[in-house]
Amino acid sequence: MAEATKSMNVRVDYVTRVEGHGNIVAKVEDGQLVDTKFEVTESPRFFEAMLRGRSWKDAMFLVTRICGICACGHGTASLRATEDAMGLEISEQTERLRKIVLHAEQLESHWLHCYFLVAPDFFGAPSVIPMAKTHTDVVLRAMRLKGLSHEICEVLVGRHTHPISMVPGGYMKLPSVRGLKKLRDRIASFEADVLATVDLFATLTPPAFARETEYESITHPDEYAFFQGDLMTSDGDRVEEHDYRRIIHESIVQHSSAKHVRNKRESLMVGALARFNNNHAQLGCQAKEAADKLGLSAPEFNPFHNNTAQIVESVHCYYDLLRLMDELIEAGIQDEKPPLQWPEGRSGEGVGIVEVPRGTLVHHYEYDEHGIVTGANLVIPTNQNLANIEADFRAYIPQLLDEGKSEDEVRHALEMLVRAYDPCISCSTHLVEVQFE
Amino acid sequence: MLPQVLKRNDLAAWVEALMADRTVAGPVLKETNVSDPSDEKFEWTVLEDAGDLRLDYNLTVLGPKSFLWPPRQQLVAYRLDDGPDPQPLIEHEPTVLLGVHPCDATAIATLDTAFGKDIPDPHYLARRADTAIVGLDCAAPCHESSFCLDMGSLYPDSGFDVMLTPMGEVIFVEAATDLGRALVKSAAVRPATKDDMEARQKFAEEKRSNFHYKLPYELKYLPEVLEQSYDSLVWEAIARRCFSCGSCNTTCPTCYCWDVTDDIADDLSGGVRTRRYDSCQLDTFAEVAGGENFREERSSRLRHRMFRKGKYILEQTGRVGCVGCGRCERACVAKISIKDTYVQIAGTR
Amino acid sequence: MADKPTLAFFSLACCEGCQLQVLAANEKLLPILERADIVRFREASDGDADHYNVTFLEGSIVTEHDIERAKAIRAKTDVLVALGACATIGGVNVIKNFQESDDVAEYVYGDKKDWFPHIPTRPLKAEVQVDVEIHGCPINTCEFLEVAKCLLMGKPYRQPNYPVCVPCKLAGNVCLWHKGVPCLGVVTRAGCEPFLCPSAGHKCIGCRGLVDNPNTEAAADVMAEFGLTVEEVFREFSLFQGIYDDVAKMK
Amino acid sequence: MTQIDIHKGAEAESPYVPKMARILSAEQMTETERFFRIEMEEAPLAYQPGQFVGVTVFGVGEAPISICSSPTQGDAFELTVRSVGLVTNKLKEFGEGDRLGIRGPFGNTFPYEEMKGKDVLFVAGGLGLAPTRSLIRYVLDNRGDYHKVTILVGARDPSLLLFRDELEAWTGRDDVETLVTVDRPDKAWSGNVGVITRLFAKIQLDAAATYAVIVGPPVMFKFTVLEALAEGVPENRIICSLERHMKCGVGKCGHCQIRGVYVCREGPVFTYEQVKRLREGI
Ligand SMILES: Cc1cc2nc3c(=O)[nH]c(=O)nc-3n(C[C@H](O)[C@H](O)[C@H](O)COP(=O)(O)OP(=O)(O)OC[C@H]3O[C@@H](n4cnc5c(N)ncnc54)[C@H](O)[C@@H]3O)c2cc1C
Ligand code: SF4
Ligand code: SF4
Ligand code: SF4
Repeated sequence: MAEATKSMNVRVDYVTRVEGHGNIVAKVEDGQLVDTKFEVTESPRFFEAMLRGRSWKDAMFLVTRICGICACGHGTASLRATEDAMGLEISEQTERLRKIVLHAEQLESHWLHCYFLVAPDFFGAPSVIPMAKTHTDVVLRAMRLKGLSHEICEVLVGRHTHPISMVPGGYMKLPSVRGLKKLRDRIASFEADVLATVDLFATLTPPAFARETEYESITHPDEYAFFQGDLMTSDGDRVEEHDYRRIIHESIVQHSSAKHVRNKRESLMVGALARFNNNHAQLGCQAKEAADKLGLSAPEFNPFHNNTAQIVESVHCYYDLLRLMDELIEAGIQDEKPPLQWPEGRSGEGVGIVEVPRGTLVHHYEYDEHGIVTGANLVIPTNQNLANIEADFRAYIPQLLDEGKSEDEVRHALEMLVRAYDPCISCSTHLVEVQFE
Repeated sequence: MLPQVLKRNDLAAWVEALMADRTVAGPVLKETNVSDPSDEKFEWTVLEDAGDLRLDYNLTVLGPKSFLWPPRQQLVAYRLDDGPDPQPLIEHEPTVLLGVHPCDATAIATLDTAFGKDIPDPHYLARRADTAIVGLDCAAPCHESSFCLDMGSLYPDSGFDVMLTPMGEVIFVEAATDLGRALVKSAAVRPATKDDMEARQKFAEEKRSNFHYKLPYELKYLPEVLEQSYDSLVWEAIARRCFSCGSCNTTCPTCYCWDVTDDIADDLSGGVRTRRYDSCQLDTFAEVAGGENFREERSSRLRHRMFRKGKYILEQTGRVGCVGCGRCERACVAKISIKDTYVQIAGTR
Repeated sequence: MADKPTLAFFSLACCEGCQLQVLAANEKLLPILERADIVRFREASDGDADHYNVTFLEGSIVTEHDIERAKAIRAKTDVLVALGACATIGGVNVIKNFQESDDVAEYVYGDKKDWFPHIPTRPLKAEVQVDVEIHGCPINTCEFLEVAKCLLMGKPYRQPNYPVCVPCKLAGNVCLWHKGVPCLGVVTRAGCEPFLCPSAGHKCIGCRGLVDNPNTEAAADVMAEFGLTVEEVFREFSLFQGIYDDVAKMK
Repeated sequence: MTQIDIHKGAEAESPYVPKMARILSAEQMTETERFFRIEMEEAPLAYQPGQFVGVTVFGVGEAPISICSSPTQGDAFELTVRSVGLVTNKLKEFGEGDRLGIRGPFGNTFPYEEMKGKDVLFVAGGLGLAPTRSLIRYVLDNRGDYHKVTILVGARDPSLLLFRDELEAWTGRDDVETLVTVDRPDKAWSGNVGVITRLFAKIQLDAAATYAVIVGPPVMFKFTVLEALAEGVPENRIICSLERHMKCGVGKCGHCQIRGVYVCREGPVFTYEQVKRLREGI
């Protein structure tokens, strides 16, 4: 083993190219890993506390501000929780519109992450900015693709960060069929870019590393689940939405303002790879082809393949988006109005779980009889991954040391690992078990 | 040309024929109200489909004005190097405004005067000259806020090329200008019969009986009534509720004040001087460098608007500055009403 | 290269959506990148420098540590731009100021509440000098580009000082008040076009803060006539505008 | 009712396109005021005393600025600009050879024809000397046409005095009475001290034969007018030049309106009699 790696103190303050603030700490003495942590230093924001006292109409406007990237996902989970509490059934049209927006957000996030944040590592660039000169076509394609999601969100919900039109029970403004047709054609024109993305990432080889863990996601009998479904893990647990706490066990650690989550093992993983491992059979045929091309097959235990799974999902979402658009256009837009009043005298709890780009997101609210939030619990995907990232560190660092990596190389590899998880630390609102009495 | 009639069923074909040669804008359904889906809201927009046109529309937030005088209009383009070479941007395309109510037609005539007098403004006039106006007579007031009868805009003398009067199964078509006569050529019209003429007459009588005067004095006295109220406390009282949000101005079919900004192109290679609607109700409208603001009080701004509409524009152009459409009252969240104000000042000093 | 102005981006407590709006400018960023060097943009890039000509700082101040960071950043930059509602008016983070501070922490972190100390939320200008404000939650990409262009041209950026109703009406929207939905556009600073909330069918929630001379009294009166209780009026205003005395007074 | 020919108007030249001009010389007169001598690149500017132009800094904006020279001085014209905002601050960086856009001239003129054969009293406070100088130079260049000429100039302190060389030259002339005062003297100042109205005590006025041209900030204007009225100058011979927010200069944009009057076309020069009737004038 190289002398230099005998002892090292890897400390990466503010891992770049991730959302929010996180630090990596790894201490190696005499070639042995003695301590490693992924610190989340994001200032605590107390969203659960701030939700208390907000009206059912405004809860979504508050929680979308948890995360600029997953704003539509938070919005959707929030609306589902509120609708659950109100006892509102949404229409098929609303469901399709919501799914389209969720897909658009997956696309934006996955593409942003893979092209802007991960790709520079493979091209040996410090960021996407110099790549604008060296790999102009790649960067321009990335920008085009990213722009597409914005266009979709603009038509459907006003904008991507933070969505405007969607409210409990439906939409304050519906798109026109004419507008949808234009948008559909526009989306269809991006097929070549989507396929080129698969080709590009097929040429990149993720570092060799594997560690099996428990993979958590929602699942639905009829589709590759993003919008709704039971909560499940690869270890065979499956519960319906309201019982999410039977899988998601949260705890507070001092080095992280974001809470850690586990089920039966020491940690679990959520996100694209977890969804792929759990639900791969339901992917569309184009996505399955892409998975073959990218060399991804379930079960996959290399966390670096989370990025590969993201590309596979982007192909799935892209084609599913077209399908949903066609269905909407076919059905025509019905002039449905959302309720403007809270159901008289109703109070109670509601849970909404959706899959956002980084994994399973839970919103759980309690409302009083005036439609005012009295209690809230949010489970953020990134939080669920934190313990798993640390577990990966514990497995990966010794492997790197064995491979004779220098301190700089270790640091870089760990940063890449963190980035592979696509952590969104600004989301880490976090919270403690709140018992609703 | 003698009056003609068009069968309602033939309207769409005519609109399509017009669309072949010109951009056609007209009223269409915008949305229905979230709190009351039977409450339809309309807007003026470029027609994509002749079937979208709604001759039974009542109110729109913005009138047809915005096609002649867009909320944002580029005036001058230049480069940002040593040779700025400023060039005028005057854009226009053959357009038909289809379904202009009498009040809006009157307002267009007022705008024509404002932009055409003294030093003409070709940025407006070029669009105007390329636009045909097809009026649409109304049988009843659009809304309780309208007082078009008082303001003399119910029977416009100009501001249109063709006037349509929908009467049951047929539409009465009267061309008023050469351009109007040319437009009507592509419509499947037939000469009006005696019965049609009688129906037209009946329509006019009914129309007249549906409108009522709302001001306790004639329009010609309005400038004087205003002048006498200049020092009244009424302005202060009304303005207490005013948000200075300018919605009254931005929606008014005769307002034409504007602000100018120099906008730099995204590639920083040039710039464009752009004008956009401004509002005399905004805080900074009359502010000059050094912080001096000649109409600092909400009340003085409110008074200025009411005077301008009822007196100044009339004195400057000889045309009414307010056509009584009621848009400003409807747009105002605080429900400040120009009509009620004009009523109120008659009783105060 | 050395002559190019240097730009940096930092964030404090926020959702980082504002930086995303910067990235959303896509190819429109390229001319700016040609004329300036981005030396620090953690969300997209590695790297740093000792001094910046212009710093865009998003997020609000919610801890003592945030104050230190804001001061350190201020000391390193010529021009400080507050990016987004969290930075300009505290954003939604201000809501917690209306609850007992201890209770807030306990509700979220239970008996471990002391591990995560916090102070009442405040905007940047409460602690450091801010030269330019870009309001909005999130900021509007167009406005960001406008500010960037102005800075590169040596031209002061003048933010709109009129209410959202102006662009709202110019967009031809039917006022939400007339559809039975109270909207804060009447007192909220404009500048969000073309992404106006009312254009997307929903009320203005006030994310750009109040205009300089708002008639908040009229707003409260009109809301009351509309049938809203004082508590409801406060709830509407306090989503974003809790930092203003006019609003805090209502509590 | 005005008859409008839309089609003819549609063909008209846009009044909003600036013409190119070049700065012949520029000089910082005080900390905030900069003086420019400018020449149009194509046809010379045909202007008269009292008019103003729109000055464009491309990419920044436009500001209305009074012409402070007299047409008797040749083809070039002069401006004095106080830096207060977007355009005027940017102009600080402009110097010899730089190019600007110019629109105009706009507005009416001082009634210099009507004033012939009469006494002329100029009262200029601060930046008000800029527009006034246009007429002063005109009158001095046609000295024979006018009777007695008196010039009163005030500034807050000596460092803010504009056109000091010219003030000295005028003071030295026998055919003009020139008095200068400052509110706050510095050590080197040996002249008059106090607000400008105090200078009235030092001059002889034949009020009935006098045109008083008064230009300055609103407060100064208010009190000077009272002084002139007290001396017996008729209201319709007290002449002033008003400043308003302006965007177009051609009576369209609405910003400069005082009641029903567009300052950019019917002004900026008004008699006190007119201003008084407008009520929102000062
Ligand atoms: C007829 C006339 C003659 C003038 N002559 C001179 C002169 O000789 N020398 C001189 O230094 N100044 C003169 N001014 C004043 C000068 O026009 C303003 O100082 C200038 O427009 C400010 O422009 P800016 O872009 O630098 O400032 P901005 O940054 O645009 O504005 C600063 C302030 O001025 C207000 N303002 C904006 N546009 C105008 C405008 N067009 N007119 C007035 N205020 C405005 C703004 O509301 C703001 O409060 C004159 C003004 C008028 C109307
Ligand atoms: S619309 Fe009403 S509140 Fe707004 S400026 Fe006009 S009068 Fe005032
Ligand atoms: S002032 Fe009001 S009523 Fe009169 S024309 Fe304008 S919007 Fe219509
Ligand atoms: S919807 Fe809101 S922003 Fe628009 S006009 Fe009404 S109050 Fe103003």
